[in-house]
Amino acid sequence: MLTDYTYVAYYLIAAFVFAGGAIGLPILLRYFHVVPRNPNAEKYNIYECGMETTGKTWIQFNFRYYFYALIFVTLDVMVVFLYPWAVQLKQLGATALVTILVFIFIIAIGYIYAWKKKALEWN
Amino acid sequence: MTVELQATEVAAKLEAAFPGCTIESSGNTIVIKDEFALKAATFLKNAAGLDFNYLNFLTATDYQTYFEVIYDLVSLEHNHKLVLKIKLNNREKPELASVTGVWKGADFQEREIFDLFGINFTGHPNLKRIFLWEGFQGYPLRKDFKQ
Amino acid sequence: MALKTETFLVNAGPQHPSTHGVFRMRFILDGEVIQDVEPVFGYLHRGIEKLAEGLTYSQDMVFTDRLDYLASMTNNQAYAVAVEKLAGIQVPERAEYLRVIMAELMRISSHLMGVGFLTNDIGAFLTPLLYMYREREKILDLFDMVCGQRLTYNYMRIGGVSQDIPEEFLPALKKFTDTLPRFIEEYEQLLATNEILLVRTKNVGILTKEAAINYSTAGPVLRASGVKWDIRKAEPYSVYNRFNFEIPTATKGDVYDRYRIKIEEMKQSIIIIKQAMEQLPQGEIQAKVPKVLRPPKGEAYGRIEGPKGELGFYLVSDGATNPYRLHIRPPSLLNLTPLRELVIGVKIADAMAIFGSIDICMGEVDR
Amino acid sequence: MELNNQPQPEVYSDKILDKTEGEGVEFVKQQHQIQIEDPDSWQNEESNHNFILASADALINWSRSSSVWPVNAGLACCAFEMISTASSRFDISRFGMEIFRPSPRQADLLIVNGTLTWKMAPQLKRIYEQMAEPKYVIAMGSCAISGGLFRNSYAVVPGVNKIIPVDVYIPGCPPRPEALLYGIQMLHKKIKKQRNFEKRKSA
Repeated sequence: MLTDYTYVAYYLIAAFVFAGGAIGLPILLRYFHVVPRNPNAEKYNIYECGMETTGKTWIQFNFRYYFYALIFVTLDVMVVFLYPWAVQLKQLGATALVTILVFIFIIAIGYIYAWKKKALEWN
Repeated sequence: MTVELQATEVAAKLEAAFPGCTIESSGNTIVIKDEFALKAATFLKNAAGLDFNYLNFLTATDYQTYFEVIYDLVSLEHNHKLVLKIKLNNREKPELASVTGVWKGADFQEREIFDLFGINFTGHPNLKRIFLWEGFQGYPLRKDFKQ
Repeated sequence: MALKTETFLVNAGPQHPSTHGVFRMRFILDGEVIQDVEPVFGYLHRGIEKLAEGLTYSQDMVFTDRLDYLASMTNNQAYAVAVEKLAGIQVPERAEYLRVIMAELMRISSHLMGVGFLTNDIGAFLTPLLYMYREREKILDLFDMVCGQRLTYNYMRIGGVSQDIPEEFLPALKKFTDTLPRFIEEYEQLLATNEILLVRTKNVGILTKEAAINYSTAGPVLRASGVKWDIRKAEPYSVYNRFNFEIPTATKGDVYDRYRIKIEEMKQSIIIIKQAMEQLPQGEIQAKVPKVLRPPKGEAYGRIEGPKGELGFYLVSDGATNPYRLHIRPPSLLNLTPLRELVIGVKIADAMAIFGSIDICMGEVDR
Repeated sequence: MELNNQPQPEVYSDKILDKTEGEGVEFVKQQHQIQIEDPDSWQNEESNHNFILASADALINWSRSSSVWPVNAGLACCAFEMISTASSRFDISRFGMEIFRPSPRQADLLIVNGTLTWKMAPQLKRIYEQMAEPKYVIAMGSCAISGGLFRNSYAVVPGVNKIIPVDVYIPGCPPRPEALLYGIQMLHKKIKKQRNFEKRKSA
């Protein structure tokens, strides 16, 4: 049984080789002076259309952005759980359908609650 | 066809409203004293037959002994036009009332005149250099500007 | 319970993809809603009005090409009209007609760029712009045929035009004016019923009629707010009173109306060019103007209807060969005066669409 | 010349930031009066003797020169000739350059097109500094080369090479798109002569 999936190991190796190359190559090229190194203060400054940045950026944003992020995460996680179910729809039969519907219903309650509490209002 | 309003009639109306305000009027230009600037501007904008509601452009010229500020006024309904001039003899600290209250279009043009001529517009909401940077010495469009 | 939020300052600075040149807006933002904006000019201020006082009248014609570098022909025409009014020169018929043809071609090209960069700012990056460039290249070929330059033509002289048109110009112009309406139809299908464009431009940046007049805006911005004011009809200069064409106006004054006005004006320009081609008389193309022009003492204000609005030159002459004072009425700078009122309380993306619809050219704003 | 006491401006106008910007411009104006000599050092060096390094050089230079990405920084009239070159007729994408990066971080080439004024000089210098190495500069148009038509104006930098080192100069006002394409080919020739495996200040 297990041998059917050996090709997954090759993908794993390829992934590591690629990651190693992506990180190692610039370091290697920098060592061989192919990538020139010319640090100066202006280069490490923040780019803002050619101007110096003013004011601080760690500020208190409006809360509605955070609301949206929360609701998105809940629905996204739900979708992640639907994928394996959707792939094996035929073999799992009706019982899996009922459980999934219960699962969706629970998340829908939270979504409708947030909706009614005007979390999605974008004034 | 844009009618060039006869300056003499308009000067007569202006004299009626503010005696002693016009210095001379010829062709389609009226020259008024600088302390009547704001009053004349509001009068010309709201007067019944005139209603100059459109400030076409606003500029200044340096005639070595005095500055001259030129208002080119147009009325869009009656399609007639008039040129209002004001002479500023004080060269060290030229000062004039700002007309941004009457025509908001004068905002940037007055800042440009302040930037290039150094004429101060009292009552302008945001009077500072528009084209040149803050530390620039002198006013370029004056005739005695050294490079 | 509204939580206290802080604002932060962002520069839509001189080097920015959608500021049509080196223009800077200092935004104070609360999240993405703009609380306040301060336009900063001067990054292209070359002091043309000071330099122009040092050169003679015919030499200053060269500066006018660099003012609104998207519409050099109409700059030349405005300066020529002003100096001819000052010096009292009568321009021959054929030169007037050539000037009208070139000015209307320039208006089409400038509106193409206006609409192209507006759709660029809204989000359709480069696709409509490349369509518009295809037409503009045809117009630039026509100008290349006439005066050998693509952008800064220096084609018009005081008292006439520098060169006569070659024979192959009229057939090429005829072919262009026949095919352009079909291409404008193509843009209509591409843009006019496009859902995204409608949602992004309808009811955005509304400039009321009184505000448009009070802020002394001109051109498409003023006509989009419902004011029927076009110098070609209000004070017909050159031979514009011999053509019949309408002035397209709209009522609401939002970004969509300004876009619509530009498309309609392109169609009107084609009608004018067609009429001008038929009535094009023969004759010489340059009036008798002394080599060293010394206009009489005095002042004059000549104005034309440029693509961006009323472009005028205020000239004061003290009898010398160079102008004592040359002031340019910048339609782009005056169209920008209501920017602050239009943009406060709007999201950044809409602010860029509003700014794009006003269609400025930095050479004319900063002079 | 003290300012008059105008009413509390409800219009937002940041005088402190303007003052600091003004000082920046004055500082750059004092600093940058002399020409920065063009980075041509690698023109007359002969290529690497070692066979492996020479072919590695050729490969690296070929890959660098065939996809130079310009910064989307248009100053004035020449900007529209640059955009005409980037549009479908003169097609700069034949050289792998049609992607005009808005931010200097992702660009290799800064085409200075148009008149550089003293107020814009510190900003342009900052854009040049913030570009990633190896970076190249094309001075397009006579305004960038020597201030051109507006050379003796009070607000124009007489030549961009007073502010940043320039690799290729393209004369013309504005230069036709074909001239810009020829300038780009000259830049490619210049990049192909670069030597990569030595330790030295930036190319």
